[in-house]
Amino acid sequence: MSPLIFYPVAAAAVLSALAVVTARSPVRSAMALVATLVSLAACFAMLQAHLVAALQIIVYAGAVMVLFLFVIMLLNLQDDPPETGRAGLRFGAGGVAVVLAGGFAKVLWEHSAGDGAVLAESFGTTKVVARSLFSDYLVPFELTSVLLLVAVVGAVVLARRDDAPGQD
Amino acid sequence: MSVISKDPALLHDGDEPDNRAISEIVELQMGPSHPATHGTIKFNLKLDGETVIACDTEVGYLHRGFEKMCEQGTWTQTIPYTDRLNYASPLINNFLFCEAAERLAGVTVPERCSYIRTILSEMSRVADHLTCLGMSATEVGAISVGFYMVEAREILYNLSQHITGARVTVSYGRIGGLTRDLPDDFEERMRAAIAHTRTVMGDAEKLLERNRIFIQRMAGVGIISKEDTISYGITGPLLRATGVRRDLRKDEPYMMYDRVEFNVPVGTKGDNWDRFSVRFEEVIESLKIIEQLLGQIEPGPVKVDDPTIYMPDKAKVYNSIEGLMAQFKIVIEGVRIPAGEIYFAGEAANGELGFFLVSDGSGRPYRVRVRPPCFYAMGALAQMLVGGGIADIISTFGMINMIGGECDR
Amino acid sequence: MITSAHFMVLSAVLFFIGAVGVVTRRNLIVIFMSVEIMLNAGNLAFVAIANRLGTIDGQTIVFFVMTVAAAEAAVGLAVIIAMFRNAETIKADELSSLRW
Amino acid sequence: MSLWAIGAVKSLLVLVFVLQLSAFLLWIERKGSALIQNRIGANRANIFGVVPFNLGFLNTLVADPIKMFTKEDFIPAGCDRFLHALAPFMALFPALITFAAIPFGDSIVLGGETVELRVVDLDVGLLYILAMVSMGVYGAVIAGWASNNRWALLGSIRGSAQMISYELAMGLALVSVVLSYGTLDMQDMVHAQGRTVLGFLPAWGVFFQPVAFIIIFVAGMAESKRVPFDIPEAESELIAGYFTEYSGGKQASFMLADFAEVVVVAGLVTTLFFGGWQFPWLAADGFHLPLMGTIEVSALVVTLLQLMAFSLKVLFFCWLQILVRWTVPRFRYDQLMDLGWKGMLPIALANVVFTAALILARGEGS
Repeated sequence: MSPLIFYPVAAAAVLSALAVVTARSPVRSAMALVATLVSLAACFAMLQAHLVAALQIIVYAGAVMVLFLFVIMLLNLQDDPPETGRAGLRFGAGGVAVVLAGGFAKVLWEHSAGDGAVLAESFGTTKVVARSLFSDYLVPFELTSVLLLVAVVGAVVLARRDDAPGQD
Repeated sequence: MSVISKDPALLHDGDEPDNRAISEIVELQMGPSHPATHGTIKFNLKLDGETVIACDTEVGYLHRGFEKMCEQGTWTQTIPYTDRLNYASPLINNFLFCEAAERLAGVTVPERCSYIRTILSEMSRVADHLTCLGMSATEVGAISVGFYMVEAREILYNLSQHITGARVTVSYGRIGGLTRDLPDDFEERMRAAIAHTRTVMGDAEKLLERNRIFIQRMAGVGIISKEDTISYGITGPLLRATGVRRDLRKDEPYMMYDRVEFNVPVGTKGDNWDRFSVRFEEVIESLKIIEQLLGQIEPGPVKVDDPTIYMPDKAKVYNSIEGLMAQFKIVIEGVRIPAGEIYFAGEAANGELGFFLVSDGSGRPYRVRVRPPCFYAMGALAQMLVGGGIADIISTFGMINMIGGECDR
Repeated sequence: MITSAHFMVLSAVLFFIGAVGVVTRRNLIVIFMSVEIMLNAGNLAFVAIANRLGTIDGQTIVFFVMTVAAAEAAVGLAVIIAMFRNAETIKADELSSLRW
Repeated sequence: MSLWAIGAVKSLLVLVFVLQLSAFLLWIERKGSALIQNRIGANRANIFGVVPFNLGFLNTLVADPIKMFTKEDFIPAGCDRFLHALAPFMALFPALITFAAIPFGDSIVLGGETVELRVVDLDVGLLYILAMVSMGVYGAVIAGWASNNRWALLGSIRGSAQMISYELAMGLALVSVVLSYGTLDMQDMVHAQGRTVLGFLPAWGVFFQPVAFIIIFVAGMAESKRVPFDIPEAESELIAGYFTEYSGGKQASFMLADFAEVVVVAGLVTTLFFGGWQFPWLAADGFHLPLMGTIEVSALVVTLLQLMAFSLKVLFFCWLQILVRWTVPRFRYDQLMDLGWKGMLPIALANVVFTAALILARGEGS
């Protein structure tokens, strides 16, 4: 992993995440989040998780975020007004977050410093991940399908109108 | 001309009986500078998603004062204005106006003149239907069919230019006859044009009439009932698509329509698919009519031999004082038509085209009122569009074949 | 040399950026998106740990997180749409009543 | 260092291929549609009055870009300027980089080093393509949103719904393709198609997965938003849909993205179903013709033949898409959704189940 690649990607991830949180327009927030997700996909690829990286883009950037944009457009959301009167909250939250992030980062850095395990050539390939997914994690995997079904039904029930056809 | 969705609560402010928020209803102004609205019409739409829940049709973006213009000149000077009514089939307007004026004047034109008028009317009807069908196909995305039909129309327009000297602004009819006889190679070129049009219609049938996408786009869209159609005063293919077998060529024959055999195609449901099929079949029938008439037409004069109605030949004008006087009277004073009034209507490409003429006995029309076929359909348009999608506006509007020149009020 | 520790730190930073967004913003959709950032920070940590330990389980778990996130997005956005229909707003502060 | 150089050369090669083919397709579309419709089509280009003669297909390669990029770049009032400028890139970029995972030739030995003739060697190549295709939707969505125009917004809502729906069918169809090849690596897939079945028929994927081919081709055309799936930009309904408010170079980018997507779909279909760069009966050492024995061919010629085969196949599928575009009318929004959700999705699902059952029955799994 070359620092030449890591630092730009990390910077992109952090800056776009900050843009998500600070942008006034929800669409800009969503587009910034897409940038964050793509940067994270690049991180996954650097960590030898090609499959996860591809899925990150397909599922998150390609599907979930389009859903977000779709809803923003559907609701025709305008830009948020500049937030006033809660400067204390914002600076407080920011300050606490900086302190906590610093603490977390220090702990994580100290406990994961040094070289990691030596990875096999096949680490992170579709085959290896799939083997893990369909043997050790078979039951959770099947359960997620139920979860998705429930989510689909729930979303349809919640978002449908009362006058939608088919209702008595 | 505004039609509101069956559910009036949708458009009221305040309490909503359903939970559809007002912000979900989008107002959209379609036209006049929209590719589908010809620059002469505007739809004020209220949309719920893609569905049209209210539509207000605004005509009147083209206003020339057609009727008032006609009343400024002599009877003959009115003829060029009629070209501009329906610019897709100007010859029909021309001839119907002349027929109306002749009936008011009590003039009977020679047989050959009537034959020529009938043939050219049918030729214009074919051109008009080709324009409508081709452009509708183009607007739903089948651009190639549109070009095939425009090519066939082009041959007819060229033929029109060969006969009259102009493609659109023909001014070919005169009260009491025609400006000139047909060229010698007319029959040959007409038969070639018929053959080409048949080929094009065959191609169109393969590309559209059996195309599931096209049928789905057209069938069940823009439905209007038989009763509503009649009460709106809609005539022509739109009326026949609902199943009413009403065709002035059959019911009240004029010109030479009683001497030919033809069918009047009708639809069943009154949707766009029926309208498309009716127009499609009418093209085929018109081609048959032209062929029958080409077999019947005999040589002869194409104008009445009456110097008070039709200008004498140039030879007479230059060589005799009577001829010169007749020419002078017609040019300066106009054709004198006895005082009276008449309503005469014929079957134009889009329906009943009628002229109500009032003469005070002078050489100028006292009142010209035109009953254009398209204008009445505009009133019913909103009713056809509400409940459909945005995409259905295109196919319905295309099949109504709105002609801006006729909506000129 | 970049090790998994770098990614862990990045993950921590992203997590707290997301947390700040959740706390300070009032727009429900933006809050929702901030939650997505936090979830993704977690994903990054999982993948980094998988890389460090040389076991694949970390990557496998990311699948489940993604599935849950997708399901949550579908339901959550449906809830937001339903709220907007009823209350005409998606400002968290203005949605204070429990029923309407 | 040479790795970087080779990578750069390959990227450049593919980029030039896609861009030139896209521009060339614009000319083919103009002249092809003219051919279909008994017209003459674009037949002259006069640049600043200094090129008085007919430039032929250079029209679109030279004259059109100059015209497009020197036109006024109109930015509507009240739009989001940043997103308005971003959208064309969001449309063009995924379309261009998708081709990176598509192999355009066998590996060749160059100066003692083996070079794979594709830009990136990914074992998840197919997923990469799916990922990039799914990113393509942002161009349309952002363009419509940023334009501050209701027609554009309608176009982009239509576009995003359409692309998500068809991605689903496409993804499921790809699953059955992956099942039958047993790999996500596109180079491996192409290698697998080098065999022959029954002694004479090239083992192209279309013979094993005809249903998946149809679904992927149709869904691919829907992704590239062309007639009959051009409802996001339906010119007679929505004026120009999501790029109503674009002009000049930005609009040129959208057009280029459209044609690049056509090329990508053609490349994808070629690679998955029509043997990719495989020339029928051509192996690394020469032709193995059925009934006629073997003809030796040198390695260089083999590589050139493979490149040619790939280009011709891609060109053929581009032409097929243009042909479809000028033949059928446009769908309506609800019909399009019906086709995607009620037609193609169940068929693709059934195809997956059928393929999996077949593989299980033949014991090829494990």
